[in-house]
Amino acid sequence: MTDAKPILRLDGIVKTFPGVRALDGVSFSVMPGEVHALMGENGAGKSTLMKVLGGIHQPDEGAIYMGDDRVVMAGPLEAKAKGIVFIHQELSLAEELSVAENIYLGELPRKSFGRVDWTTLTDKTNAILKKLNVGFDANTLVGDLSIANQQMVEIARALTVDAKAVIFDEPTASLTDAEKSVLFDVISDLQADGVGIIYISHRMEEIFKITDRITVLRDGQYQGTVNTRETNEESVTQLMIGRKLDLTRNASHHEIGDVALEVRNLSCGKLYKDISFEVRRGEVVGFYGLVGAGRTEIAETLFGLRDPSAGQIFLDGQEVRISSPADAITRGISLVPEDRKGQGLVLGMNCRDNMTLPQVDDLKAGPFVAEGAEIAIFDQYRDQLDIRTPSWRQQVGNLSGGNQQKIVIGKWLSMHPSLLIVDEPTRGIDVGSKSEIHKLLRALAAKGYAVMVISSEMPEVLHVSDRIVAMYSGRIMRTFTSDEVTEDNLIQAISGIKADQAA
Amino acid sequence: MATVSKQQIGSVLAKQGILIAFAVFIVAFTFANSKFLTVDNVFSVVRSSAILGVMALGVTFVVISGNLDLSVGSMMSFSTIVVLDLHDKIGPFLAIPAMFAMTLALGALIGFLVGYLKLNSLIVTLGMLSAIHGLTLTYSGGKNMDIADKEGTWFSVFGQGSALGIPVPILIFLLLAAFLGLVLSKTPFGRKVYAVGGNGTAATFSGIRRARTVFFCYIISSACVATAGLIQASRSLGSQNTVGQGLELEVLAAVILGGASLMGGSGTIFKTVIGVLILGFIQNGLLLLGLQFYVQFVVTWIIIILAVWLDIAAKRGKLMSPIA
Amino acid sequence: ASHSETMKIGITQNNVGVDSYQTTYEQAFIAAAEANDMVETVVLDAGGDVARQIAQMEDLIQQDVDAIIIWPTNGEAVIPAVRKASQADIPVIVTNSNIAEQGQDFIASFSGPDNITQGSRSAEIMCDKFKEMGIESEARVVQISGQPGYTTAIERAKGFEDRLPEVCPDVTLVETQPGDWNREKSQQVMEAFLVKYDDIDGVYAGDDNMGVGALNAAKAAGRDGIIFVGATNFSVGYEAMEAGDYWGSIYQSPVDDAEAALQTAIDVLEGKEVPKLNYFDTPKITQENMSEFSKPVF
Amino acid sequence: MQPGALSKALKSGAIWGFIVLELIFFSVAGSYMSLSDTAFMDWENMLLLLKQSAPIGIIAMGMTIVMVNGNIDLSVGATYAIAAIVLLDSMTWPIFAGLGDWVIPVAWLLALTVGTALGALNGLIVWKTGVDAFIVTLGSMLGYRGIVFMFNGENPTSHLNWTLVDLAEAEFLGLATASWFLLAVTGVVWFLMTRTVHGRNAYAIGDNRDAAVNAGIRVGPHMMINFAIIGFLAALSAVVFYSESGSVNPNDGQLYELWVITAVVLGGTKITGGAGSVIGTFGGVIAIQLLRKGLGHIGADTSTVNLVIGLILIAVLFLDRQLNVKGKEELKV
Ligand SMILES: Nc1ncnc2c1ncn2[C@@H]1O[C@H](COP(=O)(O)OP(=O)(O)OP(=O)(O)O)[C@@H](O)[C@H]1O
Ligand SMILES: Nc1ncnc2c1ncn2[C@@H]1O[C@H](COP(=O)(O)OP(=O)(O)OP(=O)(O)O)[C@@H](O)[C@H]1O
Ligand SMILES: [Mg+2]
Ligand SMILES: [Mg+2]
Repeated sequence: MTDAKPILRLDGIVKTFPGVRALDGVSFSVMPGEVHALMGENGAGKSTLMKVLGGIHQPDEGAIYMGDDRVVMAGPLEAKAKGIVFIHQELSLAEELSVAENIYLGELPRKSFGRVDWTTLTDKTNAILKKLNVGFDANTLVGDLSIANQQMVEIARALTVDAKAVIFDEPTASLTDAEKSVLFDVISDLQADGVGIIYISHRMEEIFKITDRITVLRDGQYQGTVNTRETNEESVTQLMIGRKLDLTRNASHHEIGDVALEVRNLSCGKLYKDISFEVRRGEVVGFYGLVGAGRTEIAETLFGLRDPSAGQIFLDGQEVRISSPADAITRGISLVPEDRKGQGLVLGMNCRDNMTLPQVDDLKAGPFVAEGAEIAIFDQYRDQLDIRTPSWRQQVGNLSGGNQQKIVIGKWLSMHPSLLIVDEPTRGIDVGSKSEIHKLLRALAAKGYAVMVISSEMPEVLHVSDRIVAMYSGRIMRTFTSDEVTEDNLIQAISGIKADQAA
Repeated sequence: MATVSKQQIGSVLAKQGILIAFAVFIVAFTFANSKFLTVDNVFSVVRSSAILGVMALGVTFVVISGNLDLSVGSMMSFSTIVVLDLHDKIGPFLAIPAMFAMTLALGALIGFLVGYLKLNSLIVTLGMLSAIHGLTLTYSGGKNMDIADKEGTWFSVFGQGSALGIPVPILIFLLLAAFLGLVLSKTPFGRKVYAVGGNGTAATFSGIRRARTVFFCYIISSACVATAGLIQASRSLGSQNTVGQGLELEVLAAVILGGASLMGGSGTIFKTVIGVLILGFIQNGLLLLGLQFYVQFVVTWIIIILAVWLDIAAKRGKLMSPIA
Repeated sequence: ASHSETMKIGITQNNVGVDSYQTTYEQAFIAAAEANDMVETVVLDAGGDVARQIAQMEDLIQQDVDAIIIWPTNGEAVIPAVRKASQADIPVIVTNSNIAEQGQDFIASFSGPDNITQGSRSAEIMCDKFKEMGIESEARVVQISGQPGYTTAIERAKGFEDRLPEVCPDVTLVETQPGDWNREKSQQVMEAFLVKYDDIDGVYAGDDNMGVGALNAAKAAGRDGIIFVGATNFSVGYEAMEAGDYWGSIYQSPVDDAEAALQTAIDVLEGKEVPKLNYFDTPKITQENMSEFSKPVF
Repeated sequence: MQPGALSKALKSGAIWGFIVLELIFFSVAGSYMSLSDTAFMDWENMLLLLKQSAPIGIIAMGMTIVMVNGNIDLSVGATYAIAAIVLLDSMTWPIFAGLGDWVIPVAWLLALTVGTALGALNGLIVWKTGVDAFIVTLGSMLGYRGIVFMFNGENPTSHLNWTLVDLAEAEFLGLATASWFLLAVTGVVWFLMTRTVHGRNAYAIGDNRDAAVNAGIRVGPHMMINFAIIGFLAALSAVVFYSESGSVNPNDGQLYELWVITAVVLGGTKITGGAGSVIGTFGGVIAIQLLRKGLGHIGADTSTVNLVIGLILIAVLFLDRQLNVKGKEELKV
């Protein structure tokens, strides 16, 4: 493999946006049959580099070569025609169309009179879906699918054409383990066919499991390329963030206080049934389960976004009816939602205004918003969460995915809630910041907050939680304390196997 | 640092694209007709734009919140007719608040339908356009409405008076613009309007009461319409049922010309004022040049598109759209 | 058909609600029909839309009414629909503004004002006044016409423009702009005229609503001595004449208009001889003779 | 049946349910309030309904395409008027004098070409400048209307050709020419939107423009073609209608855009694009025409008609929404 020529080579790529030098002379290449990881902190320029390759952005300087030829990717169409498939970090699907139409978007098979050849389309799609081992068919509407399944539709696009290179930009951010292993199978099939794969992820274990080489970017600059086999997590992290990272489990113990939240026999239609649990001050409770287990819906109910069909909610021992998010906020609840673009941010607004949105009524100087106080809040959380943005004036939509997520987290932390619910808090966040956030969650608990963490990442739940609630299909299967939980019994619980049935 | 200065120029252009278009346009007309930039003419344009302008201020709120208001023209006819009718019946002191109350009630109805019932604003306000017109016709019996004693009423002050040498309609327009400009850019409510228009779901998730915010945008809009109706009624002391007919699209054109996006979440009061003035000066400038009204149509078309194009081209830093 | 019992008469109007003339016409028509036991009416409004008017004609034919009265939105476009009615043996009476030559064979009668004559009369009123003031050799006039495209607007403008040079050859018509039958629009147009022309002696407006709009503009600009002449004397115009601000107009009553149309239809159905062109008189009204006329109700 | 299929059927059925309601109401009310002896639901009357729906209906089909595509066209009324002028005026041009009645197809072709070109011009501007279609067509609504007036000032343009009128008034298998055109256009556009690559791409672009761009769909040309189609259909509507009436006022077609959009939205097309059906639009057009016709039938006066049409629009929207709420557990956003 070392003698082979790269299929694809980027040379000295420079790309600037107003106020940001996103790429500063980056070079990068992919061999046939290689899985090449691209790593770096949030905002390091990974997605931008790939967008240059995919023809979505034009580089200010630098060149792209395929084999020996210099090529210009004038647009996505050209890139696609040259055999480059791009699986985007943000879902890029038409929700009102069927799975088949989405997978073959832009290249629907044709018959005479410009008609769509539905038979071919359905057959080809179903063949791909079978390979991916998913539970839906070609004619399902994409809008009816869960986020994870929508991600699988994106991934299916990689299999439609004779690709020379496939770019996966954080494909696993919303996938569960089962789907992940399907994805890895797909990748190794492509690899066997001599396709070059570029793989972007913040999850170290995946990187070390499937990639051959790792290229690291920092602040838009090339840091180096290493063979995966010859390195380890620690040195990659150091390359990425320029320092060592403390990855030990947070063993800090503090006093657990009174019950802050108690939920009794809560149900919401078919979404979840008969849910009972409690969260104490100073405690972090993790919620773990497969996608569709109903965890998000519980969080939404507690935040006043859904009306429960039965059951009771107690805050500090007082039964409450939470009628709206505004109501929830006045009761001291914060929710970091699962979908940052749709639910978390107003993309066209600047960073500061997004961050202070829930408390804009409270930050007043006379009748006006106290902008100075807002900037102070923004500055505090920018420093604490290491948010990379040229200024608070930047539109949130221009931030990198991970930095957007940090704005959402900052927004809710700045509310100083007594009950903090975070739903997939570190989706798309780099390792350095992730461990910062984990530390932060522990520190908040130590300060007396009650914290609920919903996550589909087992290491994360294991890492931060004092107790773990395992859910399956709208029901709580079992609640573990941090002493009794193991990876095995947790997996059993979320797969629907009752504790007493287990071996 | 050539790139930086280019970028700076670019960002100045991006912010002030519409202003520059406005300036270019004024200079061009001034050369074409020496009467154009005289105090009399400027006052005349601003005064006759004031009615449209006051309405556009309110519609700016609605548009930023991500909705439309096509009922303003028909609602303005309603307020004008009502206040004229009541003037002779109960006297101006009571007529004005009564008219405001009725107009605000209509605004509240629309706000309720669009905000709380979440019905599509285009269709709701289109429906209200027709329904309010029917209401006005029923109210007036289809007749023109005139104040009996035109000379002896102080009511004419809103449309015909002047203070400090400035015509009152212009004062009302500018004061209202300043006030609403502050509300929109500086108060929590204004912030919420942007948030709701930018991403309603995210705004809800941030504890903003979206329905209430939208509701108040329509209340503001109808209050502006009532003010416009007051100026209108006072200006001519008599009116037809159709006085505001067709204004909805002109108002919308002014708001959009000012750079507000129909998708919601962007736009400012200041820019709307510029949009209103551009429309007013186009109409007046072409009239002064003695062009046929249909030439004005064509020129207005070209100017609207050029102005908006320049504005967004400056924002993206490229003249042509990147759409493949 | 035998007309021993009630007559069913359908009417499709141009655009009710656009001004008080048409509304008053509609009300007068309904009142006149209700006063007559022998008559039942279907009253429709085309909202200014030809397509809707033609559809209404078809509906009336389909409902098998005894006679149709039409106030055309377009004097030519409705001809085929009128032909259909006449083919179905339903007599058609055209009201207010006539249909074109080609359609005359298909109608029983036209009843309404003569808009061209009205235009000429306005020109005469204006000219006479200029002569009285002694400025007929140099006076300058602007015209504010009705809604572009409407027969009434076109005919009045034509009558005025043709007649003025005949009676006052040295008066110049400097510019014409439409005021859309709208007082406010007319006011705006006049404001621009006033800035543009330092010397305006007369304003001809296609109706009094617009005339009064122009008058308001002149008053606001403090320009005195302009002679305002309109048409269709509305009550605002009448009042302005009383106040001495507004010189003259054409007296035209929508009630007469409506009653004449209904009566023509009844006469046709009763088999009476009716003239093909049934104009009702629309006299000149000026500050001098206005006491002979009652104040318009609309 | 897939989950959600029932609610979807109900949703697309809302407009038809509303039509049935209208029919029942006007039949019952008509038998008391109308002086006509013929019933409202008379077969002939229903055929007339279809014919009278044609002018708005044909344009509405084009609007469906453009709105599904994520745009809107406010200039259709003006395009309609221009096409009508070209149709009627060209028949009198000296160069065609020798053609006799063969001038008719030539005039049709000219009118359709002009309509298509005006539509394409809108599309080109939207494509190349990136200015929102609402603004572009709001502008050309004015500009095109200005062009209308340039033809013949404020005068109507007329040419009554009785051969043409007879052709337009002809009936084939009991249906008027206009009805056939409406049905044919509905069929063709339905085929275009559900069966062809172009149609499916239009949905994709309207649904998620970035996704379409990323997938390499040429968004610009697609939009331009769709604007050309609506221009063509606006001209076709004019051709069908003015062949029969023979004269066009310069302000004809004003407010058509609002009626057309109303029909399309009532028919279930999303204003933001990406979803909508041609059959639904057909229902929307029929519903509106029925409402106008029915109100005339029961003798409502102008102010009532305005009031009722407005309120009914809102009521339909409200009903449609009620049918679409998923249940109590729905997310409250
Ligand atoms: N369209 C844009 N306009 C302005 N700045 C941009 C734009 N797109 C990206 N940036 C900036 O470029 C930098 C690199 O962003 P990029 O999305 O490539 O990061 P990333 O490495 O993919 O991060 P993440 O891991 O968070 O996805 C960021 O600072 C971002 O704010
Ligand atoms: N039975 C189902 N069929 C189809 N879609 C479902 C079903 N249950 C849930 N979904 C959808 O799947 C998505 C994820 O479901 P949910 O939010 O309940 O999962 P979760 O436990 O919060 O998982 P996560 O937050 O990790 O995605 C939601 O968009 C939901 O609408
Ligand atoms: Mg990224
Ligand atoms: Mg979830």
